[in-house]
Amino acid sequence: MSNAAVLNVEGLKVSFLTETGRVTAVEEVGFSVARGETLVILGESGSGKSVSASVVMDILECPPGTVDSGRVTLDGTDLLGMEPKTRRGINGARIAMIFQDPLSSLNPVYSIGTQIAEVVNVHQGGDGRVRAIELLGRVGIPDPETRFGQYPHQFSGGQRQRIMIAMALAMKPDVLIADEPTTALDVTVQRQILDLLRELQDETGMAIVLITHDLAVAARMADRVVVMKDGRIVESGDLPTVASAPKHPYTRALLGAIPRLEQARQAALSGVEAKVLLRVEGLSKDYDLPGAPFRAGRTVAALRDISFSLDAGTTLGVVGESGSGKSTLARVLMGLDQPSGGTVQYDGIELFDMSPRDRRRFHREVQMVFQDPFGSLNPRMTIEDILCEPLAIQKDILPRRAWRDRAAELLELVGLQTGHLARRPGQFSGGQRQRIAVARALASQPRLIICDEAVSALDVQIQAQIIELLAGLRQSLGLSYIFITHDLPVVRSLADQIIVMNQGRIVEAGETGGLFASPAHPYTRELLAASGLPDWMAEVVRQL
Amino acid sequence: MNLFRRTLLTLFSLVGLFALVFFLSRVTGDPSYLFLPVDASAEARAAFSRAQGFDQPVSIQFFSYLKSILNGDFGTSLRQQRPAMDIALEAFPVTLRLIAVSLSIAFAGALLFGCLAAIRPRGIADRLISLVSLAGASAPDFWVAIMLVLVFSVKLDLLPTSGLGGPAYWVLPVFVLVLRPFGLLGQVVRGAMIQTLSAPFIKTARAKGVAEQRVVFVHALRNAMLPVVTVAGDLTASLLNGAVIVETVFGWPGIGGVMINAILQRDFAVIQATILVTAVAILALNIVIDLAYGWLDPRLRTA
Amino acid sequence: MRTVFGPGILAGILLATSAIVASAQSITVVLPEEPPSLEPCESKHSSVGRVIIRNVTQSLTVIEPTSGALEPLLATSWEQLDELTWRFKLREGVTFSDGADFDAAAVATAIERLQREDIVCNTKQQTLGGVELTATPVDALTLDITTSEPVPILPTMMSVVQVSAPSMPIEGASRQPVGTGPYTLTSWKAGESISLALRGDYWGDKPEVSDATFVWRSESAVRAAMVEKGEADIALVIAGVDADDPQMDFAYPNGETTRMRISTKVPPLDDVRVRRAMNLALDLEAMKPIIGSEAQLASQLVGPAVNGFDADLKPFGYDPEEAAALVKAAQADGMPVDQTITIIGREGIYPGSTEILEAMQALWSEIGLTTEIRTFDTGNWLRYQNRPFPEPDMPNVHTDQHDNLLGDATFTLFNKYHSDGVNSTLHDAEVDALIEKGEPATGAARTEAFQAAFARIHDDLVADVFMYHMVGYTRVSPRVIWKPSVSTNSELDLSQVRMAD
Amino acid sequence: MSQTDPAPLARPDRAAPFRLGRMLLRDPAPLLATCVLLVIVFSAIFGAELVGETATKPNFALRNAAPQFEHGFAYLLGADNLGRSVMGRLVLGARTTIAIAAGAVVLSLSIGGALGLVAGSRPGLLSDVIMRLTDIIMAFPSLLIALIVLYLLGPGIGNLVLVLAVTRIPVYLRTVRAEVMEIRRRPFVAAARSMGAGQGWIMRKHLVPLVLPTLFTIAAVDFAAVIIAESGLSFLGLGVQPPDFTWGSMVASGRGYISSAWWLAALPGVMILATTLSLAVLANWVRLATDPAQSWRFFRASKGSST
Repeated sequence: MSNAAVLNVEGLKVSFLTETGRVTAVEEVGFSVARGETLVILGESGSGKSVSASVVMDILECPPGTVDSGRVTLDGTDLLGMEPKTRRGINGARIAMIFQDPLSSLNPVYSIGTQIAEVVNVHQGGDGRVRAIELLGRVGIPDPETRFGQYPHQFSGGQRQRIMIAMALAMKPDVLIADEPTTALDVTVQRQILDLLRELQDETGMAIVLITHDLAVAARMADRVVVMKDGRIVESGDLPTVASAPKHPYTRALLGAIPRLEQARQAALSGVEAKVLLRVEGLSKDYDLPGAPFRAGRTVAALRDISFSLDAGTTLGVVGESGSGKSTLARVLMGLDQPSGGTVQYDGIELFDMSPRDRRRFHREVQMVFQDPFGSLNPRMTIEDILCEPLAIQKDILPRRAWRDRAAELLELVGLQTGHLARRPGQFSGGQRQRIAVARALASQPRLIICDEAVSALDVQIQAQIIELLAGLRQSLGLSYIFITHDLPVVRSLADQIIVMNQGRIVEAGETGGLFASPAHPYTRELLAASGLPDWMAEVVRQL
Repeated sequence: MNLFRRTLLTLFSLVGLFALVFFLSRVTGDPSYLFLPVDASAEARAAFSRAQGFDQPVSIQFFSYLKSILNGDFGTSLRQQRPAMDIALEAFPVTLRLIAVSLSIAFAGALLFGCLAAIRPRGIADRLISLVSLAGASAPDFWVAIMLVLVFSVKLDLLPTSGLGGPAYWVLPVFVLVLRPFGLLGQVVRGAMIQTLSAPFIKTARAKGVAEQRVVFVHALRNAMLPVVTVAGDLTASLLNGAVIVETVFGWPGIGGVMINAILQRDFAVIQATILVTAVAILALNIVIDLAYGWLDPRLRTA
Repeated sequence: MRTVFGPGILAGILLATSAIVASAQSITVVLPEEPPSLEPCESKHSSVGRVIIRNVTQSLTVIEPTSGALEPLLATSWEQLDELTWRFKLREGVTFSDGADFDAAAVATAIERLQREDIVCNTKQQTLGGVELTATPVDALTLDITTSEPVPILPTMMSVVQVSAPSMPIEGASRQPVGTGPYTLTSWKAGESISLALRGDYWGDKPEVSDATFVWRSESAVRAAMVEKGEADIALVIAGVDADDPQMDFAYPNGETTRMRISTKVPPLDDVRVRRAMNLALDLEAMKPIIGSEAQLASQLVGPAVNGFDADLKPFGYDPEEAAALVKAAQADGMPVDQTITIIGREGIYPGSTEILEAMQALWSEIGLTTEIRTFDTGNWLRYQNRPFPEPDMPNVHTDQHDNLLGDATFTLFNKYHSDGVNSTLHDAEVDALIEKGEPATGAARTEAFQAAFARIHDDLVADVFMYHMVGYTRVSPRVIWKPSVSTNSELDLSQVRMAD
Repeated sequence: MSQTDPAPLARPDRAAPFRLGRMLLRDPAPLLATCVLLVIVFSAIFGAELVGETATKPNFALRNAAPQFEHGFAYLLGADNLGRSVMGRLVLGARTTIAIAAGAVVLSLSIGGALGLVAGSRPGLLSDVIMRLTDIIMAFPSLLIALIVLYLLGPGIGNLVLVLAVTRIPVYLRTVRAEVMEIRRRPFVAAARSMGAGQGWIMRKHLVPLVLPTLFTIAAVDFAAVIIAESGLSFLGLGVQPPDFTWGSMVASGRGYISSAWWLAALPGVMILATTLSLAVLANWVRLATDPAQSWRFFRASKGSST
């Protein structure tokens, strides 16, 4: 294998400057990849996989990062000791990279065409316009001539990642590094992007280094896999071998998380008397888009005629892709947005016609966990302040002197330590922050929690932990959930009822089991097909 | 907000400002003291007020003034005995030229050095640039101006002391006017660039093989421009009627000096005319800045 | 940046240096401010007067600056026909710069123009007071001027009346004066400069300077720098601190006299002991360098060249012990000397004025008087200068500076010290009587009455905090030969300027 | 997510003020800035006790004396145009200077900040009205504002502070508005609303703390502008009047002496500069040090960087 290796990494050690001194982030990391081969680096966030890729791309922030030792070679040429200018000439031309979040990775103020053409321009000179349009067409952007001059925010998430790919492939690189390329995308789109990468690899014969935390993605793509944990490689080999006989405890835990997800629901199903907690009828919501100067705006329907009801103690899964209206639904249900039509009744009281007293009760009893654990916690507040905020807003829930104890109790409930109360969100990982968000939602002793993509951005292992946490709380506290997600395996494990949304409408609704067993709507079927592990892998996992 | 509505609202501001200035400037004292000799009698002053119409209620004065404006007459300067608008329009281009040149230099310099400072916050370049720019921003302008004349014109005999003329005449006044905007803008650029340079798309650009200068000045800078443009707008507005020190020290007959003299002399027609001219410029500038936001950031074009 | 700046600066410097080389006969004068107009009627405004008086327009009579004597200019002689009428003989062969003949009709028109109602005419208001003039041509070169009330010094008054050409419009203030002087206005670039050029057909001796350009800079240091650098030849009025080069800088008594006017009717200032103490407490000799070491201590509001000046009056001197004792004595008699006295100042009334006030405040506090300083802009200061006073019950001393341009104490005494004077805080029957006695009188009687009034004001009443006969400073380039005089504050006679070579 | 976050839980748990304090001790520039500010505050409080008569009593013999050793410690920095010790006056002037500058900056920051907060968080009629008022203030000459206040409200330090504050409002207002419009779209604001938080709560807890660092940076630079503007208003009778004085009025009264005694204006100018610079250095430092994304810049480096 190493003979044909185009990219070779050996003995890499990287450390970071932190408050307490140097901390080693990556140690003794080595891997190689050959032309036409796909190497998957699998690991949770913070395992050092992105750091390694940054070293290869020469985009590590130095300081605070330092490459202490190691070798990175491309076709035998040392990349680390190179003159910065020569080194920069290799990026984009011989090694290219795509990133997790295509929206923030594309420059918002330049048109996408300019950004693609720039690669050609930088490495080859001349106008890259023709090549850019050709590439846009190749990665499946319809009408590339017109869309050449448009800006990143005018594209969907999947299209943006396609644009990133076009940019990366502009100079037909030998190696493509894809850092979590599909994590931020909807399941159906994920699949398309991965297929596109495959196709393009077949066409150009490039090597791909795919970095992911998602076993399903790894299973679809990998020729070989490297598993990283705490900055070290704990396992490597071809995927079926690694999956069927994991040697390292971490690998075993990673594989074990999948069945845990499926089991969570069974544990929670027990007879609670059916009392309707939330009833939604004919709900619709229109948005007015502002017009250009001297022109009128137009109206877009985000929700159309949504009706369902939720019994106390049960969980409703709301499934759909981005743009399906599911987040708007969450905002309307929380009273953050006014609906254009229809009614929402909470505990028999009309939500948008509540007395102030009822409204206060509603805000106490219904809480929300947001999709983005980085954005939904104020970075300048301490964890204690964050957890006490619901109590501080409605001061009659608990006397002030009891707040601190309550906050400590909540932290322990979600598996964190009371010593963390004085910290700020920036000091926690994504999974920990989402636990904090859950703890905050629990502070006011709610009856219903609305989770909007609450686990989508998290690693599979942490997903499983949060889901288990929620399931456990449901049982101990008698909570109800509305669980909004694009990720089918997640709802399958938690929801009693599921509604599937597409373009603002409910296209299918029903019992979880029945819906998974025999999906009626084509869209549901498409969703199901796109998600989850390939069959062979699912089999391997189940047998563990 | 669309342009039509924005312009309409701006017109409201303009009318409001105009009326406010008219009414409030008349509480700042009786011009007869200034326009008559020190020993003029009370009767002479009363006669003067009568002749100038100052004895009428202010609201009546205002409406008759509005009426004459509709006829294109913005009043006559008491002191110079000629149309007030002529005086304002003579002086305005001088100020405009001066601040156009100064702010262009300050803006370009702030962009360049602010970026250099932001590349490595707390590095040597950053500290040096921050020191120089803050020193410039907090130095009293008249002190700097006179010091420059004494050093560069008199001691070193390099530049003319003052007055209008060729490029050499521009050096000192422009330098003084550049100091504060440069200091302030430099700090803003630096702050915004530090944030922008840690954005993910900067990594993308580097991964594309874009040279570092281009990463900083093309990819990052345009993203960091919004707060810079806001502050630059504020600075321009403040200089449009506030470049007085430089104008008077260097003998540039600009509108700031005209306005200050008119205020001190209670030459109401000139106050109104100069404020009208500068206000139109400032309000138009605010609209231009709103438009610039859209040009700089396509995401703001529809929203 | 470099490409823009490097050669740019060099080129600029070359341009600038070459621009300075000018014709040998032309000079540049730098003034403190731009004239608002060049209206002959406004010639008492120093910024106007310095450009036009004697250069563009002339008067029938002139006051010789050094002696204070009245001399003929456009009039060759004059006589008083009766109490109200004066006859002036005009000079022959004089023409206005627009070609019109200078004759009695022209002067009559000019006097009429002076008295119009549409604009504020400083000359009329300030000098003529309420007196109406009627000019009647007798023949081409003889003119009778009749006054509405007796004016014994009409010929002196006529020295401020600038004779404008009949062609000048009656309405509005003129920016294009036409007169009989040796120079005509060639251009006025608003905000930048005013240029005068020598007339070919001037009636008198041809001056040496052929062209004069007036520019203005408000900063004294810049004006001084311009002469030092050769950008200007004469800087009229620079601050004393900037006059540091004995080769170029000339001090001259500028005719101004300063005082602090005391509100003599408000306790504790109605006690003469307190007023005397305030004078004694000031070390005026030591303070002098603040406003100019060449200044003279004053004991009256007019200078030696003015008719009515009393040379026997002596300054009080500096005696803080005596001052403190006087204050104590007043206090013992129940005077509220602990009342705060307001010092009213005006920013920039003369260079160093704020420091002077600060020094006074400190020195008065030494003798046990409490003061507060209130500095105003000119507009606000004037409210406190003129009756009716805004806060009549406020014990105050008020910064004042006075220039008796016409050389006769009547122009000072009435307004400043008479019970009915607009600027007066004094109500003393004896002073009133002396002024009223002097005004209609002539000759020695007039002089004596005025001298007695000044003596009463100074010695008995101590109506003011007497300060200085002020000095002005000019900077004159070695290129030209010219010396300032007492009239320099109001005019710059270009015909007196000689080129050095 | 973030590669610079390799060991999130490894960080010690220390109270923030202590942490900042320790960071400060290790960092010479902001440490120096803090010391300068402490000295100035000390002068402002105890200045009157520290300096004797040399700072207030005229001494005509030493008029405009240059900085020198000959006349003793008090005249080390020379004497002013009435022969008073410049050093003594710098110390004595600190109190009024700081009172006026801090008063004006705090007032404009509060008013501008509050209005900007409202304008940014509630688009609509109110916001429009506020923004148009800002336009008016921006176009209104500050000298006229000063004269109007003088005539309507009379002289006095309070009114002076008011005038200075009014003219500075637009800067704060516009900056806050722009930032608020961005921050209020962030999820944690929606999170707070979903808990039933009202506008006031959101402003107090979520918007203000995030906007403050930017405001402090502007305020630091504004300090100098306010002091210089104050000296410019003295001549209207609105500024401080002797025997009170500020560094600004010291600069202004030294204006006439630039060619003969440059130190009269330069030394108080240096004090203004030192204060502004210290404030700005400290503001920038706090801003970087409390920003989680930038705080690594303060960690002690053991090696040079490499790529």
